[in-house]
This record gives sequence, C-alpha cells and structure tokens, in this order.
Amino acid sequence: MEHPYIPNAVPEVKASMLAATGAADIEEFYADIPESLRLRRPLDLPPPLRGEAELVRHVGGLLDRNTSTRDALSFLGGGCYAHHVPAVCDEVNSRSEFLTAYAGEPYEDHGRFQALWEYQSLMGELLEMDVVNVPVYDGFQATATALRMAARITGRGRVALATPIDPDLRSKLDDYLKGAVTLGGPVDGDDLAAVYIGYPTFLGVVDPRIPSHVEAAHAAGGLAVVGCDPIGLGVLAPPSSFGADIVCGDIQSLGMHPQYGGGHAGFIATRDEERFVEEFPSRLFGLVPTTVDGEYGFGDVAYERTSFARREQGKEWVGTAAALWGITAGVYLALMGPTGMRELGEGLMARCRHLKDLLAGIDGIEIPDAGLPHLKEFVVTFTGRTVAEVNAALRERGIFGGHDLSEDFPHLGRSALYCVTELHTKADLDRLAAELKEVLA
Amino acid sequence: MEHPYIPNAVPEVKASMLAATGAADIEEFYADIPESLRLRRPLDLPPPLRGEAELVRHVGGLLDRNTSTRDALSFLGGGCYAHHVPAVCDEVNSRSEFLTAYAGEPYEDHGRFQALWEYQSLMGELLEMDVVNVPVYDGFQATATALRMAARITGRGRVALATPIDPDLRSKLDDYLKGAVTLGGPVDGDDLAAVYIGYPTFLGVVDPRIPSHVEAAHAAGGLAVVGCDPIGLGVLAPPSSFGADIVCGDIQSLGMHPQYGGGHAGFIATRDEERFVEEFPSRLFGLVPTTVDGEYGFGDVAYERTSFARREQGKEWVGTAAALWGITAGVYLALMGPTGMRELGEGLMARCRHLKDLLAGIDGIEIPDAGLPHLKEFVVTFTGRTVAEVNAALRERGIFGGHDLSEDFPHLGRSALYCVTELHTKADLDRLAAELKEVLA
Amino acid sequence: WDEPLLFELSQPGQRGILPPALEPGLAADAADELPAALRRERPAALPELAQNAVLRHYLRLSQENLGADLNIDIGQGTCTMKYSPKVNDRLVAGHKLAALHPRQDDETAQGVLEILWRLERMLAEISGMDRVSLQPGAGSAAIWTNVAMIRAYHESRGEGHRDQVITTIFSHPSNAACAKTAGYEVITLYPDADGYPDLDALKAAVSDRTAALLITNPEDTGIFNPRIAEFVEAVHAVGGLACYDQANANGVLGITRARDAGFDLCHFNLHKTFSTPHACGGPAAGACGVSAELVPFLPRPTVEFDGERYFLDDDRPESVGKVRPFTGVAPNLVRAYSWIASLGAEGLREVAEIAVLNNNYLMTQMLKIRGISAPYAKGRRRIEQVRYSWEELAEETGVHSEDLGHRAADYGVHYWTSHHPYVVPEPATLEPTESYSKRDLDEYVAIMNAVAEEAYADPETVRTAPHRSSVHLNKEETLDDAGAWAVTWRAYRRKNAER
Amino acid sequence: WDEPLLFELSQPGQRGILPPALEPGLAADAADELPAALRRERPAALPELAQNAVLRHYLRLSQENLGADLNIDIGQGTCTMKYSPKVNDRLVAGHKLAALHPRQDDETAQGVLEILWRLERMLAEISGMDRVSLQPGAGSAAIWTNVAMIRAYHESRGEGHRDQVITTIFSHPSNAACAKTAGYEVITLYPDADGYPDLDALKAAVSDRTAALLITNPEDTGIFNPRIAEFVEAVHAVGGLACYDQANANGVLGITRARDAGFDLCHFNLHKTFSTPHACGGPAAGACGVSAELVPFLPRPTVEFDGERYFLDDDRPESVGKVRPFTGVAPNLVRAYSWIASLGAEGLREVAEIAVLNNNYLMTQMLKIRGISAPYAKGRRRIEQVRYSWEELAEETGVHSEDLGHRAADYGVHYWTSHHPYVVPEPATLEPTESYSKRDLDEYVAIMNAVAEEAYADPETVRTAPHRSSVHLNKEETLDDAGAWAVTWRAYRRKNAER
Repeated sequence: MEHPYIPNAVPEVKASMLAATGAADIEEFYADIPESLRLRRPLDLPPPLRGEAELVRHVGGLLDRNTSTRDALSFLGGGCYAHHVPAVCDEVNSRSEFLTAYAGEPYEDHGRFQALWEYQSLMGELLEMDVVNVPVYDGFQATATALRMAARITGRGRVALATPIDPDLRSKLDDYLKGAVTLGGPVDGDDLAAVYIGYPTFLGVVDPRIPSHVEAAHAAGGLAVVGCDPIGLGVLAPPSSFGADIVCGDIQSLGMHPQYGGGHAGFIATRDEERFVEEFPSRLFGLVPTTVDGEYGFGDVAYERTSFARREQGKEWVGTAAALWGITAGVYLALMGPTGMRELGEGLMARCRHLKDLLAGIDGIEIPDAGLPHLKEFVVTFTGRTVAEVNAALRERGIFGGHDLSEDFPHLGRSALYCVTELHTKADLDRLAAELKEVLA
Repeated sequence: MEHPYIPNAVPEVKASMLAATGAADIEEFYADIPESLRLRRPLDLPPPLRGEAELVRHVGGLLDRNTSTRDALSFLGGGCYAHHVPAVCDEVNSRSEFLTAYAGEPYEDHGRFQALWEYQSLMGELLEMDVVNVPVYDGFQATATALRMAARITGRGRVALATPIDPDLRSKLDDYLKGAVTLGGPVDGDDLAAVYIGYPTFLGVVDPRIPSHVEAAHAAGGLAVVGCDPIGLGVLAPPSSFGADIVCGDIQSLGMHPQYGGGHAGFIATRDEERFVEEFPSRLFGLVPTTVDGEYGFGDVAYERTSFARREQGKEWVGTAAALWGITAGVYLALMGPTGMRELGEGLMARCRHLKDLLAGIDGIEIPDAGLPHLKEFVVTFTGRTVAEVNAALRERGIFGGHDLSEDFPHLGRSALYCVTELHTKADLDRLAAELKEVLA
Repeated sequence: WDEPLLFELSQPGQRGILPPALEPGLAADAADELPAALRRERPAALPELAQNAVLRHYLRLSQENLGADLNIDIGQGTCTMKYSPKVNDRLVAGHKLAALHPRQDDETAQGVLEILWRLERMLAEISGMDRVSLQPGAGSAAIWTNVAMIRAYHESRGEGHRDQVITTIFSHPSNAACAKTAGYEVITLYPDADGYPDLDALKAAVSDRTAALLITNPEDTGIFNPRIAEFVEAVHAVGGLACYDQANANGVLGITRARDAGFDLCHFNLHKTFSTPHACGGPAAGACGVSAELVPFLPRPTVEFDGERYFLDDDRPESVGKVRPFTGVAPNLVRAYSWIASLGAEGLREVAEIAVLNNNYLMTQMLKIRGISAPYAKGRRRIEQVRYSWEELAEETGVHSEDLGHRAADYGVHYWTSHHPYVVPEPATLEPTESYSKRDLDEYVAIMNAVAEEAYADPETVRTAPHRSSVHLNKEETLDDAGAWAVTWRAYRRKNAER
Repeated sequence: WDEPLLFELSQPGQRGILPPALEPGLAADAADELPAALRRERPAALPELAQNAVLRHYLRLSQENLGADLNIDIGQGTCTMKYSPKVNDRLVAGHKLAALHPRQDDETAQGVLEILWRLERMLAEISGMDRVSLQPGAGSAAIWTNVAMIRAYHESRGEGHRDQVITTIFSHPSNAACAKTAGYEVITLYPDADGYPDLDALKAAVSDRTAALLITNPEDTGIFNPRIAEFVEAVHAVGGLACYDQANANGVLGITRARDAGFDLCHFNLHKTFSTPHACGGPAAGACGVSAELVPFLPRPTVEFDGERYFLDDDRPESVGKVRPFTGVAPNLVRAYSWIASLGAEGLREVAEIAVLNNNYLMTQMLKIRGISAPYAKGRRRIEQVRYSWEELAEETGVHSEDLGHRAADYGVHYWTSHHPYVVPEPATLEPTESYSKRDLDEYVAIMNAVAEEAYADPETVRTAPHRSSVHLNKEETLDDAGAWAVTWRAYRRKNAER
C-alpha cells in the first residue's frame, strides 16, 4: 500500500527511476554500508496507524488524558505563562508559508527576513535598545549566552547574582558556563564581568534596589545583565533606562501558548556598539539597501561572528532555534501597541495586588514580600500544611495551586509561587481565596 | 476607547475625514433619515466584551457546555454525518485567501474559480456526469431545484417519490415546490415530470428496485432524479450508469464537519445537454481559453440563465450559497482518489454489516430490512422499550443512539436510524451492542 | 504560480490519504451484497496524488486569490466586505461546535442553543422585530423565506388571490426572482430623478392583488429613501405586507430600525453586516425578522427557553416548514453572536457611523477622479455605499467600467460593476465599511486615479488588462456556446477530442 | 506585494487588540506602587495598528515567502525538507497540549508523558541506544548536550584532562563550535581523495587527550563512510567516546544504527528526519541517544514509567542538568511521535529507501546539466543528498553558485550552497527526501538546467538575479559596517538621521 507521505513508493515509478539510475535495486545504493553494520531485521516498533483517522484517534485520545490550564483554574508560572494568545498570532504562525519555510535566502524568503527584522525592531522599542537578535532557543540559553558575552566583552570571568534565580536556570548556567564563567560573589572586584539581575526576580519581586546593583557593577568596571519578562514593560521601565548593558530573557509570554514548555524563545538585546554586536553568537538580521533605490532588503549583520561562517572560530555556536516564535512575538507586539502593553501591565499588577491582599487575610498564609511591588507573581507561605498537601486539595477542586518552592528555596519555608495573568477575573481570584480558606481551615 | 475592528474611530482621524467631506458631524450623513424613523436611544444589548480574552472565555465557555460527537460515541446520521475530515481539508478551507474572498472576477480570483471548477470536475468523475454546479446551500435546496428543473425540462408538473424520504426534506419540498410541482402518485402517467429516488434511501437501503423505477419513469416520458450521498460512490454504481437524468444531494460527507448542521452544501449534476444546462439556476463555472495560447481561464457558463443576469426572468434565483464547501469537497476527493473512495465504501458496508449482525442477535431488537444491502445506515426496531427510553439510557453511558423515527415513520414502530462511519472501530460497534443488550435486558 | 489542473498532476498509484484499515472480523467483501447493477464497476477517474501534492496545489491556488484579509476590499459594493475577526473563526473550529451533530438531544447542545437564543434576541432588538429565524443559509435564502412567509400569511387569511409582489430595480435581483419562483407576478419600480424609487409608481401599482413590497433602503446607490414609511403605508393600505431587504444594514445599525418604519418582515445577511466570512461565496447565513403577526409562519424549529433549558420547538403547525436542513449555519451564527458581543450597542453604532463616514470620505475623494460621477441626488450624502458611473470616461476613452476593474486587479485590488441591468451606465459600486483605515481608502483612490489616468493616456493597456494577474482575458464566447462550454474536465476532454 | 515596514503603517490611536478590562474592585493604579526609577515614563514607540492591518501585513509577508508546502523544496540539502503532515499540526494545536503548563502535577499530564515515553522507546530502537533525551531544542542544542555529557562522563572517571575533540570538515559547524564552547581544543579532519574523512589523520590525532570524536555519516556529501566502525574503534582505543551526528539520518532509517557501529552517543534532528516543521528556523527539536554508560549524565528530568503511571524523574545526581527549560519542545515531540506512529517499521524503511532512490535519481539527472559535477567518489552512489559543484560552470561563465541560486528563486525554487568553508568549490547541496515525486524532481532539474543554460547564454541576467522576486540584490557591504548596519528600526532611523 502506497503511503500518502511517500509518493514514489508506487512500484512502477520506483522501477522507472531505478532504471534511470542504472541500479538493479535499492540495495545497490547502500553498497557502501558494510554488512556488519546492516540491520537485517525490521525495527521493533508498534504497528503503524496509516489511516489519518486512526492516528487522530490514538494521539488525540492520549492527549485527552491531560487536564489543561483551560480545564482547570491555574496559578502556575515560574518561567512559563498562560497569557492570552491573540487569535491573529496563531493565524500567522500556522500559515504554511511560515511554518514550513527554513533557511532560504533573502530573495525567496523576503517575508521571513522582514518579519524577523520587524520582531527585532519591535523588541528594540519595548526595550529601548538598538540591537536585538533573532531568537535563540529560550530564556535559559539567552541568559547563558548573555553572561558569556559579558565575560568576553570585559575579559573577566565572574558574574555576581544579585537576585534569586530559577534553580533550573542555575542548572543550565552551571553546565553552559563551566570553565568560562564562575557564578556568585559580590557585586564588586576587578574580576567582575557582570552582575545578573532578575527583573522581576524569579520570586516575582520588582526589587527597588535594582538600579543600585547596576551602579555597583558599573563602578567595578563590570556590566549589568538584566533578565526580564518583556510582558511587564508596558509599566516597568525598560532596563536600558537604568543602565542595563545587556538585557535577556524569554518571549514566551508574548503570544506563545505554554505547550508544556514548548513555547519558549530567548532574546538578547544590547546597545549598538561594535564590541557588543561582535560578541553575539546568534543571527542578527539587518535592513540593507538593494540595487533598486529605496527598496528595503534584509540580510545577516556581521555574519563572520557566527559558527556558520567560521566553525569553532565563531562565537559559541548557532543553529536552528525558535524563529517562528520571534515572528509571533512581533505579531503580538504589533497588535498590542504602546497602549495595550501599558494596560496589560497595569492589569497584571492590579490583579496581583488584589490576590495578595485577599490571601494575606487568610489564616495560615503569609505573604513574605507583601510590601514590595510584584508584577504578576509572588510568594505565598503556608504556616500549617505543606504546599504538596495544599496543592493536592486544590487539584481536587479544579485548581492548580502555585509552584512549590519548598525544596529549592528551603529558607522560605512551605512556600509556593503564585502567578496571575490578565486572564484571571476577579471572580477567579476570589474563588481561589475562598477555596484556600476552606483547605486551610 | 478605539475598537480594534474600527480603525477610523480615532478622534483625530475622524475629524480630518469629516473635514475632507465638508460635513460638520456624522449626523449630517444621516440627514435623509426622517426623525420619526431615528432610534434615539442606545440599542438594548448586553455590555460588550471588547477584550478578545473575555470574548473567548464567554463564547468558549458556552460552547464547552455542549457534548460533542467526539465526547460521546455517536450513531446519529439521517442527513448529517461525522465522517473523518482530513486535516488538509481544514487547512485549505481555513486559508484567509479562500475564507475571506467573495465574488471577485476570474482575474483577481483565478484560484477560487479554478478550485471550484476542479470541484465540479471531480464530482463529475465520481458521478460520471458532465455537468455539475457550483454548490447550492444544501441537499434540500439541490433536490428542490432538481425537481423544478425536471418539471421545466419536461413541461410536466408531478414528481413521484419512489423511496421514503426525510420528512424535513419533504417539508422543504412542500414549501419550495408549491404551485409548481406536485409530489406523489405513481411512476406513470403523462403528467409525470420525474421520479425521485433516494440512493440509498433515507432509511439507508440500497434498493435493488431502483433501476426499474428509472425505467418506469423513462417509459412514461419522465426523468429520473436520483438523490445520493456521494460518499458511497466508491462502491455504489454512479446513478448515470442506470439511467439517472439528474443527480442531486448533499456533499457534507465529503470533508465537512457536522457543525450542528452548518456543513451542508448541495450539488446538482446532469448530462451536458443544452436543455438541461439552461435550466440550472445556479452558477456553472467553465474552462475557457484566454488571450494567451494554452492558458486556462475560467468563467460563468450560460450566465444569462441566472437571476443575477435577468432578475425574475432567470431560472429560480441564485445568491451566496456554499462555495467553500465545494472547494473543500474537491480537496477531499483529490486526497481520496479512486482507491480511497472504493476502500472507504467497502469499509462503510463492512461496518454496517457487522453492526446489523450484532444487533440482530439481541433480544428486543429487530432489523426490518436486514436482508437488503445498506451503505452506512439502517433501521433498528425495538420490540419493547421506546426509542426515547433507549436513547436516554445510552446517553447515560456516553452513547448517542440512532435518530428516533417513531413519530415520522409510525408504520415502522419503535424504530431508530443507526449510522456507522469509517470512524467506528469494531470495538465501538461491539460496545454499542453490549450496552444495548444491557439496556434492553 | 502557473498551476496546472489537478487532473494534469495525477500520478497513478499515489495516495493522498488512507481510510481506516478494516479490522479482522469485519467483512472485506460486504460490498458484494450489492446487486450487480448497483455495484460500481470501474473506479471513478479521480486524480491520484500524494498528500503534499494536493496541499501544494490548493495552497498555490489560494495564493492566486484575493480575499478581504489580503487587500483593500472595498470594491465589492453591496457585499459589505468587512473584517471577519480571526478569533471568531477559532471559536467555531473546535470540536465543541464542529463535531456537534444536529440531531443530538437538546440536553447535549445547551451551549449552542443558548447562543442561538441570545443571537435571536440581539437581532430582534437591532431590527425592532418580535422574532427572528436564523435558519436561512444566506441572504437570498432569507428573501425566499420571507416570501414564503408572506404567501403563508395571506393564505392563512383566505387571501391567496394576492398574486403580485412589488420591488425596485436597485433591490437585489433575488427579491424579484424569489417572488417569481414563489408564483408571484413581479412589478419593478424604477428610480425617479432623485434616485429614489418612484412613490407615484408604487401608488399606481398597489391593489388588492398586492401581496407585498420587497424593498431595500438604502438601495444599492447608497441613497436613503426618506419616504420609506410612506411606501410601507401605501402597501399596508391595500392589505399587503412590507418586507425590508436589509442586506445593506451596515450604515444604519442603532440609527434606524425596520420595524420602526412599519415593516412586517426584514432580513439581514450575517456574512455582510455581522462579519461572518464570505467564504468564496458561502457558507453564509441569513436572518429573517418578523412582527408578531408573522411569527406563526416562521420556519421550524425555533429555539425556545423555558427558564431552565433551551430547546428546539418543532411543533409549529402554521410554519412554512424547513427552508434548510436543521437549524441553520451554526458556525456563522456563533461568529455573528461573537461579533455583536464584542461590540455592544455603542460599538454597533460606531460601526455604522464610521462606515458612513468612510463612504462619504471615499466619495469626496473618488469624485476628484477624471471621468467619474455619482449619479442621482447630486450634492446629497450617501449612507454606506455609492454606485459610481464611469460614463464620461467611457465616452471619452472607449474604456469601459469592466476594463478599469480588470486593470485594477493588476494593482492588487478590484471592484465589482453592479448587478444587471446597468441602470447606472458604466457602473462601479464601492462600499468601504468600517474596516478600512483612511490610509487604505487613500491608497484605493490613488489606484483608481492611476487607472483612470491610464485610460486617458493609454486606453489599450487598460482594455487588454489584466497583465500582471495569474491569468489573462477570457475568450468569453466559449461560455455561451453549448458545443464548447466545459463545466468539467471530462466534458472538456470529450469536446476537445471531438474537435 | 510591495509591503512597507510595520512602523511605516502605524496610525496613532489605532488598536490591534484590547486586554481584558479592569473589573470594579481591582486597583487601576496598582502600578503606582513601583518606585519611580522602575516605572516606565513614556510608552514604548511601538506601531499602532488596527487588527486587520496587522493581519494583512503578516499575510502579505507570508506570501513573500516560500516554504516546503509551497515549492519543490529539495534545495536546502542537509536540512531534510520533507513533508510535515498537517494532521500532526492540528493534533498539537488543541488546548490539551497547547494550554498544558509544564509545572503541572504529573497526574494531570499523563497523556503527554506517555507520548514522550513512547517516543523515547521508538528513537532508542531506531538508533540502537539505551536511553534518549528529548530535551534539546534542536540539532545544535543536541550536539551541545552530547558534548556536555561527554565532558561529565570523563570528569566522573577522573579523566578531566581530556581536552581535545576531533571532528570532520563535512560535519555540521556546530560540532566544532560546541566542542570549542565547552572548552575543548578542536581537531578537524579533511576528506581524503575519495571524500571520506582521512582515517590515517584520525589515527594520528587520537591520544589520551582525546575526549571524543564528533562525526557525521553520511557526511554532507551524501557519501557513506564504510570504515566508520574503524573510526569508532580508533577513538575507543584511546579511551575516547564516539558521538554520531545523525542530523542526516533520513537515508538510513531501519538500514543501519548508531549503536551497531559502536557509537556511544548520537543525536537526531526531529525537525529533519522526523518531519516536524522547520518553522522559519525553529522551534525544532533534538534527541540525544546514549549507551548505558552515559545514561547517568542525561539531562534531567527523564520520563519514567512505574507500570501504572508516567512521571518526571528529577533526582539524577550525575545529570548534566538542564539544557533547556522543562522537558523539551513538546509539540514537536508529539508531532514526531505521530509521524513515526503513522509509518511503523516498514514505513520508516520505505522512507529511507525512497529518499535514497530519489537522491540517486536526481543525481543522475542533475549530472546531465552542463557545468555541474559531483565531486568525490566518482561513479559511486550517494545516500540521501549530494554536494554538487558548479566549478566548471563558474570557470566558463563567471557565474557563481550563489548567483544560480538567486536566479532559481525567479522560478519559484531555490537552493542552498553549503556551510563555509567551501571545501567543494561553487557548491550546491540538494536533498530530495522521500516527499517529492518523480514529477517534482524532473521539474526541479528542468529549472536548474534552464538556469545553467542561461548562465552560458546570458550570464549577466543570472548574475543580477533575482528579477521576479519580492526584492532585488542586497548591497551586502552595509551589513558588515558597524556605522551603517541596522538591526532595528530605531537604529536605522538614528543612523539615517546622522547621515
């Protein structure tokens, strides 16, 4: 039976093509593979589901066993967020032309180049920085590379961590920076390549001391690297305004569904100085004149930096990453515009404020940083039951409680990171408070 | 607040445009509407859900209250069918270019014309007929028009019904044919414009007497109008092969989701004779040479027939109908090909056979036409409980039982029309039988 | 793309999709039950293509098409080519609507029933009518439904002798054609010097044979008939019904209502004013609003609410019955509901006002173009559209309106002339709706201006357009020649072979 | 389309989408809590556009793009541009995956966890490896992950002194670059006369400083190295690890397996061999297979099954840790699973065989074109791709490979030259995969032939191509000039103003 994905499997076609090549059979093409390496049995795989309907039923049936954040009321965050995804974002990124293109030249793929350059430009406006890269894999990779860039730019080897960071990010940094950059220590000293600042921090705080960390780093001759979730920048000052040299983070919030962690893409932004630009490993698309006056072309800026051009002589390495999410984030920012981003930020802080106030009033709950501003996440400490117990009880009630911090941040006690988004109505927040009150009673 | 759907609501823009028109305010444009006709209060509508996220939650929340045929195991048919819809069908009909185009000329909408002409051609091959129209609204409309066409072609005014038909279709015909065509009576007589034959019948039977009805109609100087669900034509002979003059029906089976009745579109097919073609009220796209040699153009065949061209002098009337479903049915037939249609038909009959055999063995069930061939539907008669009782019990068990015929076909007793599709696995059919056994025990 | 026909791409043996396999225990030969005469002998001569070949073909065809999402689609006047929000498309794509079977028990369809019920109330408020049927498949089907109700109404009162329907030449052809199909004699009113339907002619036409007046307002000219209430009265005076074709309702949402002018019936095209996508010409959706007297005749079933649950009511003895299968084009009804819900009363009024502003702004700019005019009601405003005339240009250059439209296609836009007959000579009908920005309108005018100037400077280029489209001018004569027309590939091949 | 930049389309005051309104009871001024220094003062200078204007812009840009669905996309050799089935896209688009949060309790994610678990077993069988990590974001990230595991492995055995990694020039640049980034000295082997990496050079290079060999096979030339097992042995002999870059696995599915040749690690690009869409350059997905010895070092968490439930195991003390957030690019993992599930063992083998048939057929036809050659291993077959050379054509016409590629864009296809350095002069790399039909391949060859003939007949036309694309030749020098390059609109405007 000819498979719909393999057109030339039709026997007559196969035969005529074989004839054209002069080969007796397909085995002949494999003549260079020694018999000792040949697998002479069929792969041990489940029987195929060739009919599309059967496949849909099988895979769809498995996925249906999941309970999604649309099925439940979720307060999970911690690096992945269920913000609203505008329908136009999904529409654009599901277009065949974007979804199935790859690495064409600026000429046949003008649209892709323009869309990604526009993404860079929109992020540039949000961040008020002149250089933004084509997305890397995720915020982890962006952060790791930003810190390596800082080390290369300064010729120094230590990065101080000014704010609590995601333990998973720490794990990534430990691996990726090994042998090149050490992490920790004071925001001081002539070995200081940079200070890394979370804005907000992993625990959701917009720390008023951030500008002083930046100053301290600069005073020591180091750079300030600020990690941020761009979703807040409608109300939060762009890090460049208080002196950040490199800004990095994840754009998942800007129009990507959570996708069980599949919606991530990382950005790195700097000023437009050659010593910064030359240290990017990733692609940077640039606007360029063409042979036709007034026409906009696009191409790779300073391509010789990259490992594509110079293999191990390039900066770190570059490959396929997360371009489609860059295009999507561009669509998101174009839809939101300046006013949308401001209103969204205000809405996040208002909901966050409301939930903090509600929860602070419940017996058995403390909000450690209640007095500090939070964008959309904050820590909730349970004085009695464990987070696991509370979350299990909430799950029974159709609620996904906050991310359990108890193991990673033992000094916080029985704590969880609660996240609100603009999708939470006041009634949702009130419902959480009411259920928590019952659970903790 | 400027609504995203109304760009020029921006006050400055509004003002500049007003200025260009020389009008003082928008009221001026309404000067011709007498004050007595003006609504001087706001419409009494619910407050708007301007934010897309709020809208999605509201409408999505309402829709989530439905239990779909994916949530339940359904045996409903009777004119609307949950066949498998290939992903490529959905992909093509959700393309902006097709979804939001309308009535452009052959030049800017060449793709639409070609896709619809190809639909006509694909249906033509399935039916082995040379003329197929751009889809009308649904099978009801197609049938009603086919019968009016038969009356106009023959100059006679009565259509005999050779097979049981959907009571809803009968209702449509009673309204639409009133004053033009009478329904009923023998397949004989010099007033006989046509005989109408369901193939299969509304009750699912592929009636072996069909060719003899065709012969009888022809003998009386009338036409044979055959209504059919094209999904079966991979195994069923095309009606043209046994002499049908006009074939009509609904293409919902060919790649349209049920959509609570929103997936219907009607076809009418005839031989390529002027006396037939000239009686179509609907559009017929034709292949046409252009000023460039060898180029295929497309346009309207015999446009002067239509009410677009000649208002009440045209044949019946024509308007926006269901073109996108025609394009989709074309995609479906192109994907299925001759072998797919044959295999599908064989699969339907095999499942139908299996279920008939299973149910026939259950106490309390009789299959009235068990001995006749059925494509995908057949009548099940309950000797004890009512269909309503059986269906309520099945619903409790996550099954949608067959469509209740008790009221519309009282002579069949407590009967229901059960439908299988290629989506039913053997296990599904066995499950129905097991549950029915319990329910009827 | 220079995309061949599907049939030319066929490669025997290839498969686009495979149906589910027959499991053991199912009879592979069940089709052998069929009597020989009803068993297909030779497979259908469908093309054979791998899945990506089918996809590529249709994607390329899609790119050879414009669509409201892609261009400044203001040239299909009377069609109300407004933005169809993508979010509404996505709302109806999920299985909670797509996989809903219309014969399901009402208990399992409460969500969609509630939406239909709410949509009916919204449209009743917008039209001022008492009840609204959502069953018709589109505008012309709604006109048919209204005509059917009119017929049933008169018959129920023993006035089946009323055999005339009056309409106007600027009302959609389906008004005349549906009335004719229902057995009525059609009387058509032409415009007076101001472009309004002639009231005197109406008064002369009405009689005890009058079943109804079917009329649009504003008509396709965009001119609102200020004496519309008098038209209604004149018909009522003789016992006829007044039926309002509100396909062109976009300029009057929240401004004026059908019932307030005395109409007994009206209809909306939900794919026009209420934003559901035009889909290459459907599926669309129509809605028929009626006053209390006509309610018994509404198509069945209606959607009812008993305070706890929603249900379909099929027990309506005076109903005209079914005008289409089941309860209507549900996905478009949900889209229309979503669109109204996203705008509310204030938003709908803004839609109307901006549509009218856009139209009058566009008219101001268009009339600066050489050779164009806006016949009738000189110096007066228009509502939501304008029927322009290129008569002067045609006389001076020999280039016709149709040619200009073809040439505009070379610039990525187009327009529609008008329905026949061309009462306005060399017509072009533009309707900008509320969806297009000032920038868009200015761009469209610039293109039209360029094309018009070209008609004066180089008429041949315009007459032989399109030049940059996927295809060139058709040799139209083939389409009206029964010996040559080719509605299908099989007919084309046969006729070609016979030549 | 001649589509402007988004910023040029901005119309102040327009909105593309509105966030949810603040309900009563929520503090509209909550942002005032922020210290002044951290409060945004002026709004971001983002463009302001209505929703349909944003949509139209991006739809037009999409139409100015090719994509595997639209063209005969065999010109991006090494990229395995196969058909990405639409059904798989639709399976991952629903909320049951899209709205799944990666921090959900495993109990609520059993469906996706089962799919990941099953996919790992499938890929383990296909590679012969013991376990497979699905966490890496794409191919280069998978290479990095393998290098990180190699480093951790040697360190765990007290052999941290091993500081050299050996690779080949026809292996993907990321092999060299990742090794360098991890701190290794990189030794690169060049091909011998037959195009194979030089075994003698390898034997000379290995030592107790050797951490690993990172090698592709078949390499980008499409030539399978028959002595690959000897390469592995040579590295093993000095205590090094052998790591197989299986980005190019499409021709060997079910034919030969990494572990069977003795490799300790390998990786697949799921967006290549396993059909997930290329998405303009990601999101993609990588998979790292390892032998039992390397299992402790796999990224965490792993997906485990206790016989009843699936769960994430984060308690892996020797793990290299996280290489990306959470558990990988879940939608692509589900797509890859679906693709394998739809083909099975027999289908995968047919994929490989037809990909290889297509490639050798294509080579036969391509080599008939004037001026082209396939360097190395003359007269021998290739596996899934071929690196061609236009050296002869370039010498005879002065037209370079890149120019020919640009000209091909005018015909709606394109090709990619090669990674730098151009070891093969004037390279062009074609990989037809199993997705394209004979007809497609013939069409592609015909275009290439036409372009090559044109290079001889009219070299200037080819050198100045593209002529029919959305855009013309870039003035490349701007891109390397720090005073002129413009990575963002704000930089462009600033530099323009400064001029």
